[in-house]
Amino acid sequence: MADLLTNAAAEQAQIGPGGLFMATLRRDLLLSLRRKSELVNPLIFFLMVITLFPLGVSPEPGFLAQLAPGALWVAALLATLLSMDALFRTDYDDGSLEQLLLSPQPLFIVVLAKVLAHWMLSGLALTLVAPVIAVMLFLPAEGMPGLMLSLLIGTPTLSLVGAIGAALTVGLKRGGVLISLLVLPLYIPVLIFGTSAVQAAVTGLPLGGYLALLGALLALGLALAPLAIGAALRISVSG
Amino acid sequence: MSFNSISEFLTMGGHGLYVWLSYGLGLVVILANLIVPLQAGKRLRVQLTRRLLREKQGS
Amino acid sequence: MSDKKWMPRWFYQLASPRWCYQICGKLLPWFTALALGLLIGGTIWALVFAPADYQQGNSFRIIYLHVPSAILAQSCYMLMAIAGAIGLIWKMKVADMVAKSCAPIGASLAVLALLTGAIWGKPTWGSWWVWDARLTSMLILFFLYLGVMALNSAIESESTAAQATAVLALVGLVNIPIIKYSVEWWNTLHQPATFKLTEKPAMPVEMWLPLLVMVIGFYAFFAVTLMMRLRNEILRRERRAGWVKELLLSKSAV
Amino acid sequence: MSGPMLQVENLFCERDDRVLFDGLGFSVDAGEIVQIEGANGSGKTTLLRILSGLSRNYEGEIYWRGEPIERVRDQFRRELLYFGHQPGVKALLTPEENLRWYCALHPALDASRVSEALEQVGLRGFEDVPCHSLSAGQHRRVSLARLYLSDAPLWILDEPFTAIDKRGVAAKEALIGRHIARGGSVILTTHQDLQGSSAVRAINLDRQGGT
Repeated sequence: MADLLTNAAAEQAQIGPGGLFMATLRRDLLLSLRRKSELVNPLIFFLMVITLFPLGVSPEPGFLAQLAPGALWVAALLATLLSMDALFRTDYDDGSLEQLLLSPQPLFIVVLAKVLAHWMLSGLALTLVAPVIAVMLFLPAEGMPGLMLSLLIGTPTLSLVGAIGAALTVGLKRGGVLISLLVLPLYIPVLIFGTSAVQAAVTGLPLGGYLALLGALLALGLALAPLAIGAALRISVSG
Repeated sequence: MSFNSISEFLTMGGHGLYVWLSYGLGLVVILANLIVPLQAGKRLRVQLTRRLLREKQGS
Repeated sequence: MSDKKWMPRWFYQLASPRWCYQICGKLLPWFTALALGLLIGGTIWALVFAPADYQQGNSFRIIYLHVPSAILAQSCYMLMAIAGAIGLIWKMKVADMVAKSCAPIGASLAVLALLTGAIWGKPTWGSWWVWDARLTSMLILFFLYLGVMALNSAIESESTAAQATAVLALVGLVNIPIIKYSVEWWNTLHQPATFKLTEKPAMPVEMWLPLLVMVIGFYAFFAVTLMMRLRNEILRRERRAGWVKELLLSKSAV
Repeated sequence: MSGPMLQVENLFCERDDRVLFDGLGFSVDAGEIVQIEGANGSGKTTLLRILSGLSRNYEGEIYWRGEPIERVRDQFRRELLYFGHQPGVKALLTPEENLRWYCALHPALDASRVSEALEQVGLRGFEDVPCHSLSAGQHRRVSLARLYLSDAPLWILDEPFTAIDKRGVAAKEALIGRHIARGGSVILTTHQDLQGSSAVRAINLDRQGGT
């Protein structure tokens, strides 16, 4: 009788925080892979938004090339935003989120793992298909490294900040539109530096400074966003 | 005093429209910020009092 | 709540909605008189006595509304975030109510700053809107206010709404300097600043003194409207407390 | 003997303008079953969520082994098993994957006992079937398997017997009995009467509400 009372507390941790991080990453990736539509939706959305620009503005190559950096970044931003709502919603609906919050492990580890999984299937995937779509917008070849690098460093910040919005609205039945309202103003610095990096690359200017700024934003996001996400999740579930 | 006549003051050297429009808007915002909470407060008091009296009668 | 002992007495008292309601009631007339005096005096000074700008002429007089409202819109956001944080950390109800009362005031001041900026832009730049760094970041500040208000009204439970809003306001607070910096930097990149709205080299005393009066007047006015909203909010949230019932019944009996 | 495991003092909670309970106080000792009773909407689930630490919208004090619960939150989470309204089972994952992730969340659990636990709830052979193709009862049992895995002294169970057949209920009650015998405690809500357990103490929330 006595051993049960002390056992659980005294027992050495068998799966440490690192193990939890990997387990959560694996789980979230697996979940997305089993629901294929969710996997490709951001990519299709990205492609469709890009298609709208020539149709809506002008198909003239010179003009499109000028428009390309901004259009690509805005489309990537919207595609990320679109997939954000699902990040915690299914976990909230089936009660997994409650179990997650009751874990004795540090919350930011699970949160970081979930955001990383989200980024791999949105931001990283967008980065990989971006060159193909950039060609359709006649972005000069010199701009490609800038585009890829800025997306690679910038999109994780979008996922991190977006996750704050997702965590704040997870308790609401209709959170989708609200997330955009909360998160879009916060995306502006990433958009500005990301677009600037691509433009700098196109015109042959050094782009290290822009990438450094994007990196600084990412570092800040990595340090602070998990705290905000964790607090927001506890608040949303508590309500 | 930087104006010599009333009409000069009103036209603001050709910028009258902009200046008076701005100050009009300023007045609107300030008044709105006073009237809205005032009205809301009145409505709230009436509503709460009514409810309180109802509860009193009910019990 | 057991480790409250180290806090100063006034902080502890501030946590009591009843005390707060009463002190606001006592302060309101004073602040109203102060705000009215400063705003009316400042406006007359600004419109009649301050000299016209040698470049912009009389349209320059818009500065006496534009700058105070812009400053207040930012201060108000800061107060909202700090009050939200206090409410979040110490579970202090009054702080939550302050934060909630701040949002609509700040949003209206941001609107005023935007509108006066746009109106001022017409004679200065020749168009109603220019993507000037200050106007752009004020627009984003306005969006942040909208987000805070939308979130607050979307969540039904009041304490949850207050906490969630506080987190969002804090995230916004961290972001405001970043947004400001990035927008300013973006602006200088895109259009070399030829003619900024508010940055004047060395404004003469007779120009900035009325501006100072207007800024202080706006702060006093902000205190007035905040206290009015706060008192409403206290009554609404504390409607089941004994003192509120007494207060309402004593008023209705008269 | 040491004091009670969980102690609640002067608990106050309101929802939607309604006081659910005010001045609620009770304690839970080792080896005890506490059943929360009350009509629908009396705040049973809310109380369990407050006790488990999910909901923070309350006033009053909760002590875990004599310490205020905010101070020993991590310790408390290590010693708690919470079974909520939603089973916390991912429909797209197999029972085994679900339980393995649960083990990752609770480092004290032995992940090698997952298949054993699944066998005990009668899900042997379903290890690699995604949960969405299981029946409602089986779905629920995936979550119940956590009870077999867990060594946590305190169990908080919200309606653990819904969607389970008679035999399952009996097995479940036996499990609870064994947990009690080992010195654990259980706080639960249920529409069914617990049979054969002598140490059940009831707390009725209907008499608590102020309005």
